[in-house]
Amino acid sequence: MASDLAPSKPPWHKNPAIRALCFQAVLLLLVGSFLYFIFNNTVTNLENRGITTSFAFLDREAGFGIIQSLIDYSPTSTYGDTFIVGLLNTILVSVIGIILATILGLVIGLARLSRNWLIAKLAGLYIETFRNIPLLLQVFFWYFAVLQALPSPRQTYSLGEWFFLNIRGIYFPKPVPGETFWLVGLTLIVAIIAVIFMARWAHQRQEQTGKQFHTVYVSLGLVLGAPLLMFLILGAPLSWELPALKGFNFQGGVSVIPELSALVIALTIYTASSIAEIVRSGILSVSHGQTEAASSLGLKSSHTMRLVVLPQAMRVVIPPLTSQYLNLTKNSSLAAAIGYPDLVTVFAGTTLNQTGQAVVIIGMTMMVYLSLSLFISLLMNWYNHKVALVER
Amino acid sequence: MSEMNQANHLSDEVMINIIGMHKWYGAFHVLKDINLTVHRGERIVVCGPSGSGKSTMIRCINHLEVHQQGKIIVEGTELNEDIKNIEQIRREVGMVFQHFNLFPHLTVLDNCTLAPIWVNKKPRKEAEEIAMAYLERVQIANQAKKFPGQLSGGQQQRVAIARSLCMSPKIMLFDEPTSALDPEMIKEVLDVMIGLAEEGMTMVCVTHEMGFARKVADRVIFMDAGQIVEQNAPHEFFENPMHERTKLFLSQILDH
Amino acid sequence: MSEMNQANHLSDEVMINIIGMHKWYGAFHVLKDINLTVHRGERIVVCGPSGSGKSTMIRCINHLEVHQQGKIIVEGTELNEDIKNIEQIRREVGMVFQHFNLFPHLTVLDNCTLAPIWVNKKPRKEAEEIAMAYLERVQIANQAKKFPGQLSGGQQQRVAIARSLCMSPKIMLFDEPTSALDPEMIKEVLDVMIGLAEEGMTMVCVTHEMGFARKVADRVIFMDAGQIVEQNAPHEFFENPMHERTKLFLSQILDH
Amino acid sequence: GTTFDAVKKKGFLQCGVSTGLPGFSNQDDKGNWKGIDVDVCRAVAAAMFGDASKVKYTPLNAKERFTALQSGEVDLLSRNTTWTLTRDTSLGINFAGVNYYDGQGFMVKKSLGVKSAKELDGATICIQAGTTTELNLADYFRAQGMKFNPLSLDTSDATAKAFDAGRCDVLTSDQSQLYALRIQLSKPESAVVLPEVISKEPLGPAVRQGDDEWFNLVKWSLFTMLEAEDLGISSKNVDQLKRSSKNPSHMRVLGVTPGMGEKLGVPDDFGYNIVKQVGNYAEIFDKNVGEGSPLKISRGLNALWKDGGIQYAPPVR
Amino acid sequence: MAETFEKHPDLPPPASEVGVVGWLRKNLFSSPFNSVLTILALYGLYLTIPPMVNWLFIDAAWRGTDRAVCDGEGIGACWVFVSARFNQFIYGTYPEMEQWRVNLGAGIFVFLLLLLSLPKVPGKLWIAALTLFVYPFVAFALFHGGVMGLKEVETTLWGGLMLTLILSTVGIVAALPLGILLALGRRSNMPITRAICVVFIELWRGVPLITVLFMASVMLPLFLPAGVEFDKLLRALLGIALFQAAYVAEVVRGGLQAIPKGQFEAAAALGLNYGKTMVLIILPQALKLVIPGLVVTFIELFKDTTLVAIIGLFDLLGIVQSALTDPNWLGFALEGFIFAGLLYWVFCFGMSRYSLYLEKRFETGHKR
Ligand SMILES: Nc1ncnc2c1ncn2[C@@H]1O[C@H](COP(=O)(O)OP(=O)(O)OP(=O)(O)O)[C@@H](O)[C@H]1O
Ligand SMILES: Nc1ncnc2c1ncn2[C@@H]1O[C@H](COP(=O)(O)OP(=O)(O)OP(=O)(O)O)[C@@H](O)[C@H]1O
Ligand SMILES: [Mg+2]
Ligand SMILES: [Mg+2]
Repeated sequence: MASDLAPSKPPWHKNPAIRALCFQAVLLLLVGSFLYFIFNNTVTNLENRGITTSFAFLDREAGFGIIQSLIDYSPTSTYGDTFIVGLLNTILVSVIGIILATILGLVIGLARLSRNWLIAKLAGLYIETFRNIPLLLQVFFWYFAVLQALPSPRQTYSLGEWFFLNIRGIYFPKPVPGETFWLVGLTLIVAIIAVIFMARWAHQRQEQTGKQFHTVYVSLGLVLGAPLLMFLILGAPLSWELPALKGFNFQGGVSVIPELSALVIALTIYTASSIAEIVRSGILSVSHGQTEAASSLGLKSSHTMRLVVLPQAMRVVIPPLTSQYLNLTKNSSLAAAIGYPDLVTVFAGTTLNQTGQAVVIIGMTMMVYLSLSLFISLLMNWYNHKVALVER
Repeated sequence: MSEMNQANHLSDEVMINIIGMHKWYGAFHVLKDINLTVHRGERIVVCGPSGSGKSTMIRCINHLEVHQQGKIIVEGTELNEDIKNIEQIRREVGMVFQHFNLFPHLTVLDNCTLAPIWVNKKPRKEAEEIAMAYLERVQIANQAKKFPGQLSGGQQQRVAIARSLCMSPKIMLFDEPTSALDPEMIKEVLDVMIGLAEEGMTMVCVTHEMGFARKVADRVIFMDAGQIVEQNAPHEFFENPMHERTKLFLSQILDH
Repeated sequence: MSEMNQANHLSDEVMINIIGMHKWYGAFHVLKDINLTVHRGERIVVCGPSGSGKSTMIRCINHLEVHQQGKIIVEGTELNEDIKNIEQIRREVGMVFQHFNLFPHLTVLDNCTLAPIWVNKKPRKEAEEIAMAYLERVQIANQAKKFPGQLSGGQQQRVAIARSLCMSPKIMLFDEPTSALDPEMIKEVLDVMIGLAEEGMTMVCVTHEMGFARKVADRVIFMDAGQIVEQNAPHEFFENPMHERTKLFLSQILDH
Repeated sequence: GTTFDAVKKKGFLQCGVSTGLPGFSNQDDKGNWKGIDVDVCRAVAAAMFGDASKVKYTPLNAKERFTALQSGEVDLLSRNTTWTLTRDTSLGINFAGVNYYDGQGFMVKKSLGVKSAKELDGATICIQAGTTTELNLADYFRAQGMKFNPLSLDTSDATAKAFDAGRCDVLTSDQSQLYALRIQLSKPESAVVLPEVISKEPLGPAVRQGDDEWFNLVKWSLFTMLEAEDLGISSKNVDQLKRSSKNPSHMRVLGVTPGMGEKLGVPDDFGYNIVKQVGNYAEIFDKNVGEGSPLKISRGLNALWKDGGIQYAPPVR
Repeated sequence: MAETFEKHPDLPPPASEVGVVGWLRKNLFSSPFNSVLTILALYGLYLTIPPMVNWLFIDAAWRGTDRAVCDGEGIGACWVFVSARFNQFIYGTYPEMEQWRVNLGAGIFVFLLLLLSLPKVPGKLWIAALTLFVYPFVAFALFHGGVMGLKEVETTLWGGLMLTLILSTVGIVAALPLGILLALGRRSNMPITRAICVVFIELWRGVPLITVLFMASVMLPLFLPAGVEFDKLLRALLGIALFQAAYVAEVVRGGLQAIPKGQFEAAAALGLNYGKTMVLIILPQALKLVIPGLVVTFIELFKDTTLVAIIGLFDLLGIVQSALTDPNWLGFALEGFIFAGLLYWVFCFGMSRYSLYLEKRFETGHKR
């Protein structure tokens, strides 16, 4: 094609492409210089005030105690350890909260759709109540309610010599494995592998002969039964460390502090109210015609649910559900209000205060939440892409 | 009532027997004293004005709607609250809906094999072979790997028919199978239905396609206000309607 | 090719001149070497099978689509990336879309006065007077205070035409202005367009209304696969199509 | 210096105080700030502007306080803050003196029957997060070879509430605070303060580093109150002494002899203004935490050097 | 041959279908499982409701001025505590003599909102502009004083419900313009602009509000040149507004995406440039679409403002909490929390109903 037939180029200052480029350059410059301005101020301010900012403090001894830690922690541990402790505690509440909120939300959501008028109304009441009250208030409320309701360690509620419940927490016996206990663990692993193979075999058998197999029951039996058998054969090589009142508190065993309980209760109840709505709209989004078509083919209602309704509802449910999980994780930072030692309380609170390293510590804390949410949104996009309906 | 236009294919075996059946939606009496007997191989077309209860009646036959009085006996089994009976009957009765109701998350083939695998416990391979045979039958085998969303309306309805056929039903119910389709596609679907009729399938079909009724129906049933007003062989029905209501209806239908 | 059926209203002045224009969508070569000259007062109808690039071509004329090679000169101004040129040309060229694209949040009158006020900087009062005049012209002045959503499709399309006319364009482009309309409404709109044609407006119109083409077009252009296959005066075009492709197309179009 | 000039220019002093610690800084029901820490702020304002009311208060919790001072949000931090080497050096702040000598102690419920801190092995202890108390506690238990469960809460009244509810066995804090918190309990009599004092807690006002002029003013405002007590000047007799006292020390403190104020960059009668409007150290102690208050804390270490305490001001001359 | 046809009368349905019995059977006892559920639920209600009603209303102490009326056996909730503190819960420590200013400001705001929400009022655009751009300054002058002979009331004295409302309304109003800009930026086809907006939005949406508030309250001054400083409330507001802007941006983006391409094309064909197209054509439509979504984010913000209690601002929750430390009124936390919860609930529930109503109203919109 002759080059003189190319569309003529306007002078550069009239060319929208170049204008856009200029605009963006200016924008970038503005944002950049704004960031530089902040950076510069921070540096001068820190310098003027004699604060040195570095990560060196992470190796120094922390010198304070933390009430709950999933790793070995004592006041001689480092500030770096306080970060790990806080992070793990955050993950702990989030994971427990997510599991419980999902279960409760599912139950409430299904109850909301129940054909039983009373149950549906009660579920509606639950949702409208807890969704419209600030979470922080609920955290306070539950903490307060939990503290009010529980007796002192000396008047503890107890279930035999095994379980105790009082204002210091819930106490369980802690299993102490004996020498041969590893064999039980091994059996469990073998059983799980066996179940995996069995499931495959059952699937193939169904493909080939159409016979269905009660995989669920058999697997349960295998996973629970085989290790139990092994356990008994070995002569029960497991002892329990029972919690017992020694001095002021119960010692030994596993304990759950009331701060954790209150936070989990509040997060669960609050988030479940949103999850219930998500579940409900997900199920309603599958048209009635789908269920009718399935039942007119003779599918049992459990099969209809599993093969037809759920796969379609999931598509609608998963994205908002994921963002609820994300919200729950972010909301767990309200722990600071009741002294549960999560990342914000321990690291962005006490450690920040003891060291004065505000910039580094707040930066690290924000990065943690940010990476979490980015990770989850990536996951979500991937899932959305995977399940998108194919249309013309 | 005993004159049928192509009565040779009929057997004496009663497939569906509805006796004195009533149904209410809340306080609204939607079906009143329905009595109907369908023999093996019989092809019945149900017509009538909108809201007259046609859909409700045929949906009662596979218990998608619950009736409150009277009996419905399908293949000798009475429909009652026994869930096993109902599942049993639903396996024998195929149903095709106006809006197809295909499962959008499954391919055409999976739509067809779902019930044979999970209800009839067929091995997948066998189920797929059968499904392909029926898809062939409705001339859509080449689309087996596509998703319903990628097909035209007529193609979707044909898949829906194939899906029902895969359960080897003894009776097929159609609820206005062509009324959501564009004109060119109606023919595709009607052709498949005519084919089925010729093979001797017992069919109950709600439709306003009078051409179809004339051509294949053994009996045409006219409903109004929840009652069966008139039933007769097609030529009788179209040429000598007995009731005023029927005449009025036919004049509207045949006019355009 | 030079015989025009009602050539008396034509002037020599060239309004649109497209020279060797090519366009790609990504790697897809959608328009290939388009050459077209439109004189003042000329009425051109563009037809062709779906996907042949008709819409794309006329959308290039007011730069809703960007072409990659060749030149488009409208009223002596070349379309290039200069945003001022383009705004200039868009003021002179009115466009009517298949789906009307009225602004649903503005009344009919506001739809018509928007551009005169904000682009041509007319005082509101003057703009409203002009708008009312054009609404009168398309016989819809009594609906001026309504919102587009309250009008029928045909009325909406007439408002869309009035809206374009309010900018006193020298050229009007129509992209299948009647194909989203119900049959009764098509006539309303075609009548308005015929009226415009009679007043000597330069028009380029993509349409399959062959009656309209026969009646008002000076020239019919047939496109296929991104190329102009044939152009001719209507009677020549319909009676003596030159190319096989044109014949095939006409046989399909005129059949129904 | 920059802070000094800035304060002078805006005409009031921004003072960081505790969000609520009876006797040290708390709001009364009219919303006025009261307390021994508050009076330090007022003394500085009196010295600088001749008007003790030219102060604006920023309530800070323990976690925010240093950042607030560092960032310039407050000009003066007078919030029962312990003077330690680390804080003095690495946080970019300077302590300007000690307005209260304190020490960390323990409070327990009487019903536990505990007599000494040495019996607290395994106890759950309520503590305010981000304080030196938190560090001392860990040190003390380590030194004693005992274990403890620390429940760190955000504010001191949260710790009091948790202690009251029985969430913890022990409440630890500076002794002065223990008394203050005790009166917040639903049954104050049910708790006792144990005899052990496990740390030195010199509490004092702090300023940002880098403005010596400002540092001096705060330091000497505090000293002036001590010196006034030492010299027997109080708000009651200050007018009379100013008029008639021939004691050269009195005359220097009250600005009758000129020159002292000038060295600090404030009017010469700054000492007069402080004593007149705020009082001498004995007065503010008594009014806020001593016998004149519900806390009824004895002077103890906070008595003047002459009376067996360790409060001692360098001479104003 | 057809059988004789007679028209049947409508019969009443069997008793099991209608009436109380029918209703009960259908809604409460339709299957054994449902019956068990119903009975369990009724039993649960029986266990909880009567004691709750007793505690809340019947045995509660309603009248009196000090806690004496609340002490003693068998006395339920102590509402006297709430009524004694009521003024503080609403206005914080705002001087009592000056509270009329707050009432006046709130009154004007409610009046403006009424004008905006009533369908028949003309000149909505102007009222909206007034509310968004003029009213905030008037309100600030009124609340803060120091002008026109009004006594100055520092922001540190503001508190209670008043502060909660200020934080949330200012939060959303300030976030709106920024959110719109961000949304436009994210939809722009300039890659750098888009990237900057995406980063901004995702950054703010990824972190908990509490860390944002913490940053605003203690770290912001560190970012500014020495000597530049501003009010703590203002800093909290800045944090909230930026945080909220990210959420608003996402809602608005949804609205922009819903505008058909034809609208852009029609505007371009008429010769409107980008700015005019946006202001005259696209934004009016998009914003109308997202009003329900905005109300929802507003509710979220309204609930989230409670977090300022953690950074030492005495909003409704903060002031209730601080009242709980009053030695004279120890032990009435439950009443305090219930009262605060009820207030929040009324606001949030009211707004969520309103947003549902809006959604319904716009569904029909201008369509026929
Ligand atoms: N779930 C329901 N609840 C209450 N009334 C219903 C319900 N379903 C249908 N109806 C009513 O029952 C009557 C019969 O409905 P049906 O769908 O059987 O009519 P139809 O003859 O199939 O009409 P159409 O030709 O329009 O499909 C109608 O008046 C309808 O409004
Ligand atoms: N934005 C786009 N990106 C990529 N391809 C496009 C785009 N728009 C149109 N096309 C393709 O360009 C070709 C020409 O499209 P165009 O809309 O111009 O056809 P047309 O002749 O107007 O057809 P119709 O009669 O269906 O309107 C078609 O194959 C179409 O799929
Ligand atoms: Mg029907
Ligand atoms: Mg087109």
